[in-house]
Amino acid sequence: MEKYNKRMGDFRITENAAIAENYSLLKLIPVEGLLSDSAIRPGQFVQVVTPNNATYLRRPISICYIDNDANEMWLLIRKAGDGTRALCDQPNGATINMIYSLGNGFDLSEAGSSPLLIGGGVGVAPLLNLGAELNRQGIKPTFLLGARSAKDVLLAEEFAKYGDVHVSTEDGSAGEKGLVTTNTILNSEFTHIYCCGPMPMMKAIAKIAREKSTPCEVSLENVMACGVGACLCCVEKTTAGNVCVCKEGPVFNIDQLLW
Amino acid sequence: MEKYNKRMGDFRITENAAIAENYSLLKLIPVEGLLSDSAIRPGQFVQVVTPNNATYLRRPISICYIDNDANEMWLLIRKAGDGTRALCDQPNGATINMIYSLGNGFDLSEAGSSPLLIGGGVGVAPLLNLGAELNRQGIKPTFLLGARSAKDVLLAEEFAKYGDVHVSTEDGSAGEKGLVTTNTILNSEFTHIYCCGPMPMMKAIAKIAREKSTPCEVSLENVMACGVGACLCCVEKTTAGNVCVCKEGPVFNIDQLLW
Amino acid sequence: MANLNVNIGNLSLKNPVLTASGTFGYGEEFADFIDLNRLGGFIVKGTTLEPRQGNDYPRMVETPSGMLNAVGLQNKGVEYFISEIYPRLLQYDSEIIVNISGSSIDDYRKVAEMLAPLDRIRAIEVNISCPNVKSGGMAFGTTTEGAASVTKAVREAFPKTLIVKLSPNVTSIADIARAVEAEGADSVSLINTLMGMAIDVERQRPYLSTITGGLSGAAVRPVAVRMVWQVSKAVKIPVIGLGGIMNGRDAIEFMLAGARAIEVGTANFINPAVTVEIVDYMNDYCERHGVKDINEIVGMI
Amino acid sequence: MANLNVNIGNLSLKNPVLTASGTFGYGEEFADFIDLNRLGGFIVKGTTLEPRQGNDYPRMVETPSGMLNAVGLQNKGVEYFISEIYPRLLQYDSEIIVNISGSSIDDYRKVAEMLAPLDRIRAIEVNISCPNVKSGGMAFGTTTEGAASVTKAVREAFPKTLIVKLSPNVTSIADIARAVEAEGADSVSLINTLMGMAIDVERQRPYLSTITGGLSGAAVRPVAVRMVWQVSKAVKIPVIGLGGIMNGRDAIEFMLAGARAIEVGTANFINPAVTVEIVDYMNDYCERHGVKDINEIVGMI
Repeated sequence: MEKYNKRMGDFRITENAAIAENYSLLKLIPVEGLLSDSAIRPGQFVQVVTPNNATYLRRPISICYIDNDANEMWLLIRKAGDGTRALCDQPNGATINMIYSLGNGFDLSEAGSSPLLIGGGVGVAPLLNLGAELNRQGIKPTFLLGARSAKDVLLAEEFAKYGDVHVSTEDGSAGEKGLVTTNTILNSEFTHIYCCGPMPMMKAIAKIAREKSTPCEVSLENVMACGVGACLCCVEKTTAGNVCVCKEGPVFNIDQLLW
Repeated sequence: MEKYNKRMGDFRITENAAIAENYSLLKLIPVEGLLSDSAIRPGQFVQVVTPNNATYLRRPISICYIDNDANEMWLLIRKAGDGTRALCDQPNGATINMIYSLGNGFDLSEAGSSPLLIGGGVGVAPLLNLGAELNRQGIKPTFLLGARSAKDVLLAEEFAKYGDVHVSTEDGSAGEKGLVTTNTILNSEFTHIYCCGPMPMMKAIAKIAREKSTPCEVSLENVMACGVGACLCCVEKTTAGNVCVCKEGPVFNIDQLLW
Repeated sequence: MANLNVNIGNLSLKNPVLTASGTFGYGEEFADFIDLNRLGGFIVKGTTLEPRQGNDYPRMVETPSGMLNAVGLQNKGVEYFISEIYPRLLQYDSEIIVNISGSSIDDYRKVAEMLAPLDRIRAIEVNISCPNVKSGGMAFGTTTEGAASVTKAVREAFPKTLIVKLSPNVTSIADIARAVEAEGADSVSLINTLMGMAIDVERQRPYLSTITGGLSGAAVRPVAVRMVWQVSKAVKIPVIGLGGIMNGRDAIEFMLAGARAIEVGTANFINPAVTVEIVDYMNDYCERHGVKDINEIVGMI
Repeated sequence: MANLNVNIGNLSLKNPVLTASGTFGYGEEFADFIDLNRLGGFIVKGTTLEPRQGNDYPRMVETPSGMLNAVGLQNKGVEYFISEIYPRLLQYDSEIIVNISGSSIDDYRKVAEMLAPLDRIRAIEVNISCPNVKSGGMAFGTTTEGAASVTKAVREAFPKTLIVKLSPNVTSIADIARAVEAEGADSVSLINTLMGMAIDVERQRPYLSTITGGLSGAAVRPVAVRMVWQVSKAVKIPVIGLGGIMNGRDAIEFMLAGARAIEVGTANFINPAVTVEIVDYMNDYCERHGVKDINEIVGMI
């Protein structure tokens, strides 16, 4: 069967679990076809039609995990606005339309033997699929997860399947107290850093990576309309000028960025 | 307790039953307060916020029946557009916001001893509450219900509680074959006619009523925005000029109209 | 509690929340839902010299996040307003602003003259922007000359606060605003409706009896905010903002763009209590942002 | 099957469905979702003489039933288009129309001259209505003189089908259309975006880096339909309608109002297959209404 780069299709929610305050994990299967036909790469995203006309445009959501055996996609969603709230409130069995899979994804060829995967808040989402894929390639990554407090540490047990998990919480209720940027695991040496989270966190990690001369990729979430590189709304300034985060990204090596 | 003319409030759906193809009967109770405080009159209507942002404006719906003992309001809804479809698809337990009760309602003081209540399609809705109220006033009305075929005859068992029920169906599968305007019950004498249904039907009944010199009221459903007489969108030409159907109507004596 | 009092010319409003003409009747239609005394004021429906029947039905169609209307200034005339409506409105202590329209400059002048003696009418809003009448209305509002001439005539006839309501259906609304300011208007309100149209494709005919109508509702808000921002930079007189305000957030958006007060229109049809909810939101917003006086945020952008 | 073929000047389209400039990339971005050969044509993104980086991020914010954008004509320039893009597009048999923009009349002329020799570019769309660039763009589109002068210059440089895309941000779009027709344009397309603005009230700053941007999407459709209706009554050349077309119904609405062809813009972002769904709807509609040739319904209102 032909492998499409991009498709539009309906997905059925097989499980919608509130995994923390304001966070839901949705497990979905395509109504038609196999996810394995799409060759989805870690770090790619989907564009979702939000339920109940909650938003006019689709909303981009990182792909959290792909279970090709179960033909299942996981989306980790934070209730941030009307669209994401409507998604989190969808019952099991509901159908949502997606365009998938979009963007470039992480560059796994650069991982090396001991990559560090850093996620903050809902930004941990794409790191799960990345960790699983690294495992499949014989690499055991280290995870560093940031959250406000213990109850907000997302999917820690899932991450533990693929590597050691370190945690920073702002209130110190789990792991080390403080932001991920001060976690002592950063004193160790890593072959590569993959990072996804709030912009200030990613910029701080980028600075640390530069100081340590560790290659570093970050996943941006600029506001976007089309998701396929047509509207030119989600641009980021790079060494090659303004480029679309949806198409040339969402993952960039920090050397491409003007941070 | 003070009796308000108009209120805005949430109602909970206690039962939503598809009673025919494209027709649902919703039973609702106010989340707060008693319907009996509102002194709702037969022929009045509500303005409903449609679920899931299905429409921008509220949608006017006739009040089908008020059960003050159960504190319950019935709405008979035909799936005609996005808004009514969304209402019909609401699950039991869902909450919808209404402005109620609006408009003038039927004039019961003119009913006389033997009124005829004629309804076509979803237009039968307000006649149920009217029949019940007439009964409470010691009057037994006659009902004439029009529908396309037997399966579309709406709420016949409910109507039978309050008076004799005559039926016309276009295909003759129930009652007399043809439109209500040719039903033989119209050969009998009645003290008053109350009519609600499609415009051509009401105009034909008005013509018959004039010929027989029987007083006749009809309930109009002009497209409206506010429902409270502010926007002046739903006007009907009357002997007194353009008047708001939402406020001066929806019920008009045919002598007021320029039909 | 922050100060919500704002001034439009010599008119002092207890808060910036007004209701848009033609969307709030004479206020009374909403008295079951809200305490009218909590509003800054209400602008009663468009009043003309003679009674008008308005346009034929159908006059309204819903559009995406908005509606088109073609009411056409149906009203019972200024004499009826003065004798029948005005006395009933005296029970409220919110400001009562009368929106006036005419087919000729002389019409405008006469209506303004007749309203001037009424003590409790401290302001009028002159509608030079109604898209739904055959003569007058928007015709005056789409040229600087037309707008100036109506303003001049009404200014001579009405010594109290004079607000001119502007049409968005122009190339430069700032030019129109400047022309109106130069003739002595105390304030401009904007935007009136955008001229629009919708067609029933199955019946192959327009939804409105007049073919075109005025577009209002949330759909037009971005255009309205832009125009308020442009006009507030162009004139010194206070600007009253309207156009698709659905809630308190939207009201603040207009004030940040430069509006000293705001009018709520179409939203009244969806939530008859929205105006007082906006007043509550303004109080909350000021507290949340440490604003002592709501005038501080006007035109921050 | 009804005839869906329509003609815009000498340009023959297999059906009336085009894609709006700046919403469909170079077509290729949608090739995974639809068969591009099923479209009447696609209008590739705004092309200028020199490469442009466009405006700073953020460039987009969602609004009720619409969106504001401020891309600012980011593109790699006409030479890049000719050498890199054009050869790739030759594989499709739908018409390829290039949208061109400039800061000066000379820019427009030069771009048109460079495109004229390309066999498969049988039409260009001249953008005199972009609200998101500092010079040129909308400035030319808001006066009859400006619109006429750009049209005249491009007409001299480009002998094939010349479409001029009009701005809705004017008092009389019919006047602009007549001016453009008088200078030899073969067609007008309308509407470009309405100038709008939105403010983040919590952060107290505009959502767009440029403060104002262009409003598109379903919200503007009533305004667009009205303008298409007005312009189609005012000029003899064919009108191409766009502005908030979300589905086949909306496309037919524009054709009834007077559009010979239509462009789909913002809807491509929501449903990347919407264009071919519209072609299917047109066939169904014609069958349902007994229409043998879709040209029969153009301008029925």
